[in-house]
Amino acid sequence: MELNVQSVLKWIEKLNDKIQNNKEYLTSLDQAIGDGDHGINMARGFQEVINKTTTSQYDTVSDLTKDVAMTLMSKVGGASGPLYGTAFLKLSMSVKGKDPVDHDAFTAGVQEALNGIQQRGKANEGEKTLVDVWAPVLRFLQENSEFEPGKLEETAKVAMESTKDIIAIRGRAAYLKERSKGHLDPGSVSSFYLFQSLAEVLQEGE
Amino acid sequence: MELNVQSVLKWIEKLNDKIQNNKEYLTSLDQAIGDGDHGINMARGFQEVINKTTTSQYDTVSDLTKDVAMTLMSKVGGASGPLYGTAFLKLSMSVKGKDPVDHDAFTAGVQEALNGIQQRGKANEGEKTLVDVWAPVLRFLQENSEFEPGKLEETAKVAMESTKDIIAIRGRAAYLKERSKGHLDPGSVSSFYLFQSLAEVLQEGE
Amino acid sequence: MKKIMNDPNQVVQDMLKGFVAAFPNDVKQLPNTTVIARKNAPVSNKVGLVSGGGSGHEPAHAGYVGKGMLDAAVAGEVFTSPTPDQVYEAIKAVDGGAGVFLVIKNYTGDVMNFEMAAELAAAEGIDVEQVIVNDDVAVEDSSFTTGRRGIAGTVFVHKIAGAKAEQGGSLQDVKAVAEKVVANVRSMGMALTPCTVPAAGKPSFEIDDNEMEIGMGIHGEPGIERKEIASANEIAEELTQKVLEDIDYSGSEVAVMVNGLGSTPEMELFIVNARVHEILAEKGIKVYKTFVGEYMTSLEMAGCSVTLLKLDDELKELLEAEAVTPAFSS
Amino acid sequence: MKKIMNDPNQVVQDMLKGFVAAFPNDVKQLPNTTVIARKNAPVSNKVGLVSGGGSGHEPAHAGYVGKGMLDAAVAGEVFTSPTPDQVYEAIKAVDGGAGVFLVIKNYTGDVMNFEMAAELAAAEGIDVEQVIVNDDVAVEDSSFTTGRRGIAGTVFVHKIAGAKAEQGGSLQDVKAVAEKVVANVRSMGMALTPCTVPAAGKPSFEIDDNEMEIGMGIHGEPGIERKEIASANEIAEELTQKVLEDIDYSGSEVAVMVNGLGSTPEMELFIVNARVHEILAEKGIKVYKTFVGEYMTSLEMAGCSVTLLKLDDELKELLEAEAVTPAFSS
Ligand SMILES: Nc1ncnc2c1ncn2[C@@H]1O[C@H](COP(=O)(O)OP(=O)(O)O)[C@@H](O)[C@H]1O
Ligand SMILES: Nc1ncnc2c1ncn2[C@@H]1O[C@H](COP(=O)(O)OP(=O)(O)O)[C@@H](O)[C@H]1O
Ligand SMILES: [Mg+2]
Ligand SMILES: [Mg+2]
Ligand SMILES: [Mg+2]
Ligand SMILES: [Mg+2]
Repeated sequence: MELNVQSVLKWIEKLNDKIQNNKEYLTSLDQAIGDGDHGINMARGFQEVINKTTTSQYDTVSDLTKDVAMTLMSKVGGASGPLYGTAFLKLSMSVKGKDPVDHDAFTAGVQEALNGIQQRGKANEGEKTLVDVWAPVLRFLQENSEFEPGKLEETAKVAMESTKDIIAIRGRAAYLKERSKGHLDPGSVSSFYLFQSLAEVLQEGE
Repeated sequence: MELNVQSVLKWIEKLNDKIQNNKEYLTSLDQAIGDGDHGINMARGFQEVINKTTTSQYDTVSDLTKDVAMTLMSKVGGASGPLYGTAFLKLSMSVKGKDPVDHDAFTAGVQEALNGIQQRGKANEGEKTLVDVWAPVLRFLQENSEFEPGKLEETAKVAMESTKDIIAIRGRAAYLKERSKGHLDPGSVSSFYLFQSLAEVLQEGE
Repeated sequence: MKKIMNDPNQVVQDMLKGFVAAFPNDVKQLPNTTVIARKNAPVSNKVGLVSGGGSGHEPAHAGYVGKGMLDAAVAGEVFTSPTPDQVYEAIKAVDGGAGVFLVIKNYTGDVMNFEMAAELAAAEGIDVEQVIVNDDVAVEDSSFTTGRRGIAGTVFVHKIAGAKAEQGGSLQDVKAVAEKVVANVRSMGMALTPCTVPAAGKPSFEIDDNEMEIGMGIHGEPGIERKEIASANEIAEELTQKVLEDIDYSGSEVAVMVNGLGSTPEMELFIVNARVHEILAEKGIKVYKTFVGEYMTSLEMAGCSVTLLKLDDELKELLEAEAVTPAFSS
Repeated sequence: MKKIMNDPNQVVQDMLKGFVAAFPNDVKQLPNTTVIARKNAPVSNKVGLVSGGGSGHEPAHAGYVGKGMLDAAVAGEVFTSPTPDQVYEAIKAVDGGAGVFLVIKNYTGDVMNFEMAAELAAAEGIDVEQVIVNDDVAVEDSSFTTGRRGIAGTVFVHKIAGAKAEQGGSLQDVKAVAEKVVANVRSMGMALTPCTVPAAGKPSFEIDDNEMEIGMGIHGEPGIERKEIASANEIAEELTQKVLEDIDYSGSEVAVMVNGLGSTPEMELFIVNARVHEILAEKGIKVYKTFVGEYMTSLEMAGCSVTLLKLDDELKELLEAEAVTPAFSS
């Protein structure tokens, strides 16, 4: 399957639904080891994304994801705003002129997105940040020539769950050191929703 | 029976015991319709009175009650400090040269004390202040030629309890208007302890 | 009760120690008293201003000691008026020969203790005058009762009477302008939570999670009405409306004070202020100056009060005059 | 959650409206932004100072906008760093031709958003420099992690860098002195209660009635240790000790800040201050100036922080220099 404007719009919609439905859950995760705003931040940002994308016309996935990026950048704030904003911006730049976006083009886009996240946030894998979801997902995409949505979602899920046992090195949770152990990383959970939504769109499209 | 330095010392001691034991009760009464410090104020003041009287020598009831007055005046503050201070000061002045103080001299002293309280506080009977205990007690003393401690205590008690139904006109409780009804006046309760202690001393001395 | 303190019976002394430690070049504590005075007190030939009351209203009253405001502040125990001997020490310490002016909030205890001190001072030949501040419109104005309480409006009395004294006004001048402020200042408060007197150890009252108390005093005294918690706009409207009903502000210029009672975030005070300004604009009342913050608190109570002072040219000039104190600068 | 507000999602906009209403002659809100700037911004040929961060820390940051301190403050959502476009608007608005200096507290979000704004500004040819404030010794100082947080010490950076800019210092001068402050300022905080982000509606953490949290941040982030609540003296000792261990203050002069986190009565802050001064006296550290009050809060959290800034002659002079802002005057 390949991604076009229509399927990416569906992806964003599904993601927004998950975020709105889990706003309080994400916030409570952030209360445990952060400052208790991750759900609020993501819900505010993706609501604005939907407001924007449902009232605009897009010719390419690149245009659409760029609008997503700019909206997140200017409406989320905090740590997650620049990170998700950067991720979508890099994805947008990478898939420019590649419509419809096939598996390899998308994988290259995720590679760029992760690079962007890591440049901004200076986090490596294993530091209890959303990198811990993006990196395994990227590896999974690279290791396969098809999307394989079921396995993609499973990879993201396992990766998200694995953040529970990590002692945080980056982000606010790092202040807690050992006490951060035993709690999921909020940003990894929202990133899991992102890939879960993608998997659902891919599944439906198959 | 007549009151001498010894019996007035006992009076003050008994009164202090009651105040210390009922500090929280007095404070809770004041929390309901005032600012929640009457027990604290009275306990602080009478503790200082005891510290003073137990380390001093007195020749006359007047000297002793003057020291009580001065200590209350400088250690209690609030509304009750000047009022009880004035009461003991006027009592002291009235019983000067009258040792031992007999029923009539004491009654005259209470009359002066009540005048002092009313001059300072500008309260009349029926306004939910300690005047509502002092005035009936004074009438009782005036109407009898002996102390009659049992009836004295009973008079003070009935007077104290009667403050429950009054709508306050003076003191902080007045801010509550109708809502002050149904609560005892804290200062009337401490004044009841004062006359109850006196009655106990008189009883023991008989 | 969660408080940062040592002995609950020593909070006032401990606080004063920390206060003097913070401003050693500006203030002094009179030995063996709870009086904070200007370092240079008495100021010769200047009317000395003394205010005070129970503690727990910080920055009132010591925070207002300094040039252009008070010469001394007397601290009582928490929520308990100071005793006459303490007030008397303050009067003596600030008497620079031009007399001493007492700013008294209208509470039975404050009035009695300050008046007894004034009698002691008068007996020593010190000229003493006073004003009784009673700005709280939550309480009925009546000569048959204790009457209205003094709350946040007291800060404007400190500021304006203090400026008058600093400019060399006579004791009568200071009294006249203080009375003008009292005649033109009105306040009304509300609370969301009670507060706990350290020595009492438990909250002054109980209130449900969805309730607020309208007409709250600054001593944890219950207010006049308990009702369901309203929006900031509705609260601003209710408080401002009650104040506006009391004297005629129409066509006038005012100073506004939105005062926090202790634990209300400044954010919430500004939200209230936004609506207060809208209301005043709707009524054609011009705002000359606004004060938002904690000026007259009630320990850690959550809530706020709104104060309006109707200004004329004299009051404006005195409000603008220089003041240099720990809690108020202009 | 008991708050005086209208819509929990509008608290920042409502607050800014009330803020500008309070100080209309001194500040302005940049249209369609959450930026508060000096009324006269940009000041020609003066380095423009921009600070900011999540809201909920009032009076930080807008309260420090004014002569001798900030040129603009950018308000994010509650506890959420503002977005790059907002910071960029602030930079453009205060650029008077001498460049713009950013004061950034060391949080991942703040650093990323401000740096993205700086990149946008640089692309437009505006000279931008920055300092990252990281005074919180509760957090380990490490280049492998996010590192220390910026807390109340940030106010000293505003004050001193602001004074340098006001005196006509170049962008490099301002940067140098800001870095000197950062090198010499350390803080440590503690909390007795959590706080509630309006849009979250429930407290940031739970804590028992007999417990306190040591090393608390200013965003309701849990601290480093939970233990039984101690006396004010012990709390003062623990906080001051941790600060003193971090850099060598011996024989030096310091500025002290005892900062309230939101709902701690000033009384308690002064009680802490009393012991802080005793400790410093015991160690032969001279206190040059003391600040007690709410300078960098965390909504309605109860607790306090202690900050020590080691001074030299330059820092002393800049600390004393004139500042006229809603929340800070000197
Ligand atoms: N340096 C970083 N690199 C990558 N992700 C990070 C970094 N710092 C934080 N994050 C992610 O951001 C999430 C927190 O986002 P959010 O709560 O919205 O922002 P903030 O921490 O500013 O309140 C964390 O759970 C983590 O996944
Ligand atoms: N004007 C008054 N005349 C007589 N008694 C008064 C008056 N005002 C108050 N009181 C008494 O003082 C008591 C309150 O004392 P206290 O709580 O110690 O002082 P405060 O009211 O200043 O906190 C009231 O219960 C009442 O009995
Ligand atoms: Mg967060
Ligand atoms: Mg009382
Ligand atoms: Mg009292
Ligand atoms: Mg945040």
